[in-house]
Amino acid sequence: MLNYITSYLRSNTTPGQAGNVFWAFVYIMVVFGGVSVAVMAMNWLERKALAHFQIRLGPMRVGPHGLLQPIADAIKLMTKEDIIPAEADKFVFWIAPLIILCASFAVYIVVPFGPTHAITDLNIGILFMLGVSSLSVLGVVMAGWASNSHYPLIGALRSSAQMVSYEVAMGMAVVSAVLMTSLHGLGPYGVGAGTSGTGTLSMIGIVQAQQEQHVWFLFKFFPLGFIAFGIFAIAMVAETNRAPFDLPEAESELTAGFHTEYSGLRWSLFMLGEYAAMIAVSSIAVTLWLGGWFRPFPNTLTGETWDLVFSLFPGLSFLALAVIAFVGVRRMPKHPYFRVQTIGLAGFGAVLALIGLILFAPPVRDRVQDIFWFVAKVAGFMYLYIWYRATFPRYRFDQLMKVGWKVLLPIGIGVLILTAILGVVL
Amino acid sequence: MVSKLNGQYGSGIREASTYLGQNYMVVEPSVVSELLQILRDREQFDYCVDITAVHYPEREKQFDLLWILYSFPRNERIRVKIMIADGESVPSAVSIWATANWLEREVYDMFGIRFDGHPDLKRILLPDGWKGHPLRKDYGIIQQDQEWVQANLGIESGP
Amino acid sequence: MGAGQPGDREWPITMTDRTMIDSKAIDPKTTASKVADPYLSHLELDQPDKTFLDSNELVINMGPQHPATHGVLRVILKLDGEKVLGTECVIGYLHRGVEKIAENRTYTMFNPYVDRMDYVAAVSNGLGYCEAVEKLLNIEAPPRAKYIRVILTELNRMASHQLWLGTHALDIGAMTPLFYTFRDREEILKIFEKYCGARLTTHAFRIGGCQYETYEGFERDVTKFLDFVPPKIDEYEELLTSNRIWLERTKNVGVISRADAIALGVTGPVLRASGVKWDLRKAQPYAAYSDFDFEIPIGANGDTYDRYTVRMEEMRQSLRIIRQAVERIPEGPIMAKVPKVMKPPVGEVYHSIEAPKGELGYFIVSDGSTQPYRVRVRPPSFVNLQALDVMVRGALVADVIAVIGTLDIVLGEVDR
Amino acid sequence: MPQVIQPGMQPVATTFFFYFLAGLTLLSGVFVITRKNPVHSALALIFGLLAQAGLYLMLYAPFVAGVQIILYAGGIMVLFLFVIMLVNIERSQREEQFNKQWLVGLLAAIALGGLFVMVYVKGKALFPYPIAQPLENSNTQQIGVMLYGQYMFAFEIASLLLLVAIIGAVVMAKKRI
Repeated sequence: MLNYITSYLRSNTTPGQAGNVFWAFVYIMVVFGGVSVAVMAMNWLERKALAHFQIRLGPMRVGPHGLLQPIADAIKLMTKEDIIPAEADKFVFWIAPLIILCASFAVYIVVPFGPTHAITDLNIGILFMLGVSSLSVLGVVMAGWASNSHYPLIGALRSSAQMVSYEVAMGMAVVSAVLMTSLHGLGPYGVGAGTSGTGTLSMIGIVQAQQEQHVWFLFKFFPLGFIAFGIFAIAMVAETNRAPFDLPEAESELTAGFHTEYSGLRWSLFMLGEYAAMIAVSSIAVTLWLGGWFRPFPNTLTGETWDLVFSLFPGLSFLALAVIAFVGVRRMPKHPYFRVQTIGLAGFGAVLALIGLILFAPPVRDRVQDIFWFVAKVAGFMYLYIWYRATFPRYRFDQLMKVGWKVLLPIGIGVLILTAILGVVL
Repeated sequence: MVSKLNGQYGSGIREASTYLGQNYMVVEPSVVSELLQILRDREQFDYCVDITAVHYPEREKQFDLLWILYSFPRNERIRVKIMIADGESVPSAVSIWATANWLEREVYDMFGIRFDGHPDLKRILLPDGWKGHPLRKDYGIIQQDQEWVQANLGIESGP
Repeated sequence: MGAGQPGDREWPITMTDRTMIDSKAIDPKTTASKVADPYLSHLELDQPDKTFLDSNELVINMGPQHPATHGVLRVILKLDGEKVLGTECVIGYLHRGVEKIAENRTYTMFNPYVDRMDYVAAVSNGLGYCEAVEKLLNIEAPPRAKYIRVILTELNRMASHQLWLGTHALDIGAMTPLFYTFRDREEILKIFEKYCGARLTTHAFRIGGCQYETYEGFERDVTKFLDFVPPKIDEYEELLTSNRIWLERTKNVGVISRADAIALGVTGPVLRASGVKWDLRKAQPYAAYSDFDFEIPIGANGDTYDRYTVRMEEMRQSLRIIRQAVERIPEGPIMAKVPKVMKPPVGEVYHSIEAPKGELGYFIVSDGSTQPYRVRVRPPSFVNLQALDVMVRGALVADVIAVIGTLDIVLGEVDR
Repeated sequence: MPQVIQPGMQPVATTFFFYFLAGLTLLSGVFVITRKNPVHSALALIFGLLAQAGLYLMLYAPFVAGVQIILYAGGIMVLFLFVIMLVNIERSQREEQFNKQWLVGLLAAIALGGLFVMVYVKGKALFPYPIAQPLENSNTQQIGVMLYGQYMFAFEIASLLLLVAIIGAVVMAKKRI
């Protein structure tokens, strides 16, 4: 038994590939727990960042700088009365949020946080991701229909139409990236790296292809990779129903869109699903175009010194966060009322500093590096999401469709064709 | 202008004068529809500012009904006033100025003056089933339709 | 779509027919008036047409509790999918009988009530009422009072437009301008508070002039504000004016032609955006407006974007007026000789001013007693709201929101 | 890169998963035809399709499984639901189902059952290999090679047909383009 557990640590694959059920279970727990925590952190960060964009303070009361706000919210939502409208279709109403949640969490099965840090590496990884994330449309449609009310129905119709149409453009961009895995720029069956001309759909394979070709796909066949990435970056915002494409939940028109009739825990499941989906599509973008878990310049800045420098980043970033927390402690009002908050913030800073110090330890350092760089890139996208929300007005529905079908799709097809031609010609 | 119109309608226009620099004319209800049309078409009073009424319960013809008009080209205002009795109806001006729609509805709501040919003459500010017309002088300031309030709001209220 | 066209009746699906007709109708280039004759602002809800897939047209109640109706406005929307086939406004939820109250109060006592109508532009309401009664009494406020009135009214116009901009942008989905405009509106409210102790329902003016002399440092505060605000207006414009999404959401949306606007009695920035260069401050100057030099901004297309640009420019012109007024404010009394007990002679008077939302008129009938016999308020929001149906027919649901925002209605004034 | 199946990589609890997925498929199939509410039917159909995708995975055909999810469960079923949602549900619930067609249905069921029995009796002669060749890693590529090599013509014809269908749909939906 013990052997079964330890044998995986010596192997060099993902638990899914190794067929190790124990470690697969551990990974699943860690990833899902991590995503849930990330969603909560994202919730807090969004409220704070948005508030500062808008010259407000955001949550300040629950915990120092509102740090405990997500927890308070979670408790509130869980204890809130769970209302099911009398005329609703109870079963469908009940199952809709679960479908969304399952769809957006199941995607994480193939997300590669590192060469071995994925639950499994499916041969059809990217296809699986797109397919499963598209299932959340079903949840949206069902939620809107089951509520048996006008606004949710319109919201659901909008949402499904939007998600289905942007999936097409998204698919074009993804295919062009997948195509790049087989094109070394050295002819159709170019020499250079391990595999022959066949590409791969596997998430880990795609990242490795970027390393083998010594280029992020973002910069490959410049500007083709860049355009494809741009299409994906727009489509993924629309796919997750976020501003400026947040029509399904446009509160000024449809009150809250497809989840108008939901409340309490069920509503929070929608939110959880939405944020999880945001993180998931961002990880697709990072994997396909931004070199996945690789640190910047893995091929040019080589050597032990550079390795060391880059491996210090995780610890340093946590220390920086700790410093910010301590600065916050210094700036806390010196009044007995604020004593608990000040101590809390100091404790939080201390925890961050401790994590930072642990991350400096060589064995930990080597193991978490990949995860750190992956998460850092995803975090960049998360910030973009918040930024969009603070800056842009909302599209109208027909304009949204126009952008999807008349702008993104033709460009996507064009990029795909050009990528194929360029790959063969060069 | 007034003399021109006077020639045309003779007895239709009873009085036309200026008070505090503001022009107004009092006309017979029978000619008002035609007159308003002419004011818009020929005299360029293209903007109907307001339609309102005043209630004089002691008079035989209880209501003053007023059209306040403005002309963009002439930069001039004029008030056209008619006097009508309770229950008398007036031709609607909706086909002359589209804006008259809601204004006439409000006059109907507040005074109970009916407009013939109005496309949708119903209460506008008060609820549909309300009884009484509050801006009439015989309607008290704290008076309300208690029946309606009780039926629709379920509260005891009013004097 | 002529009946003579062959094949027209082969398709019993009526939705496509309607699409073609309406897309023509919303074309801003068509010069024909959209106002039906007679103009209908109500829906025949009894006979829902059959449409595609046998599903009835959707009738949605937007409001009275809806985040984007700016109060308790209820709009009944008849929809074909997302397309608006017609609207009907149901108003009166905020009706307080202001006109009836007026008949039971003295002239002075009624003065504070008018602030409660358009509560975001209370100063303008007060100005209109005071000037109307002054006209009836045949007195005139002294020049210094007139200048103070102009300064405060224009500040209030700024505040009203800022509030409009924030909420309008929020309706269209841009959250951030709301907070920026509220931050800057706060400065205006501070000046109001320092001047008369109230921020919103100011009751700043009295019949015959002003109650309060300007406080110590009033000019300094206003000048400071004048220097503070232009970059902020640029900031709003930076966020919106050339934002692609903003342009797409507002250009050619809620178009109202010049003729329609006049026929519907629309006034204020909405009328000016349709290309009518008409502003009561210029056309029939009141207070001290004839002393100042300012422009009337107008739009060309009468769409939502034009109304936005017109209001933005109006803010700048307001600043210009305030600057001139602060520089030239004369010394002297602030109150005319007004009898203690006001008994205007028998007669009637109509006086109107250019409120931030349009022509705000007061028609006052006096029977010679201390109480007005009748006060009629001509509310700009009420009349402008009537144009909603013309502006949104054939548009999408999202446009209804944009148009309600751009009409800049205040339900307190619509319902009175 | 054909990969040798290592002892450690043997699939776990194959029999259990097969019966589980097969049972799920059957059950949801039954639900599809017995539910009166079309949305519930569609929901059951989705579960059936997902279970089928699982069966494909067990056959070492991940690409087919992925396409099953992305096209059937994700794409087509959404359109199904879209249409169903707009239909007046209450009326369709009131209607008698299969009112005149139960005889035809019975005949079809008997024929299909006969086919199954025949296959079961003939059994092993029809399928000489006990299990499919575990070609997990090159399976996807093989499909690609097949579609764009051997069956290119058929593939292109099929896509042309789809194009015709799309144009037809557009023409039918819109009188004037």
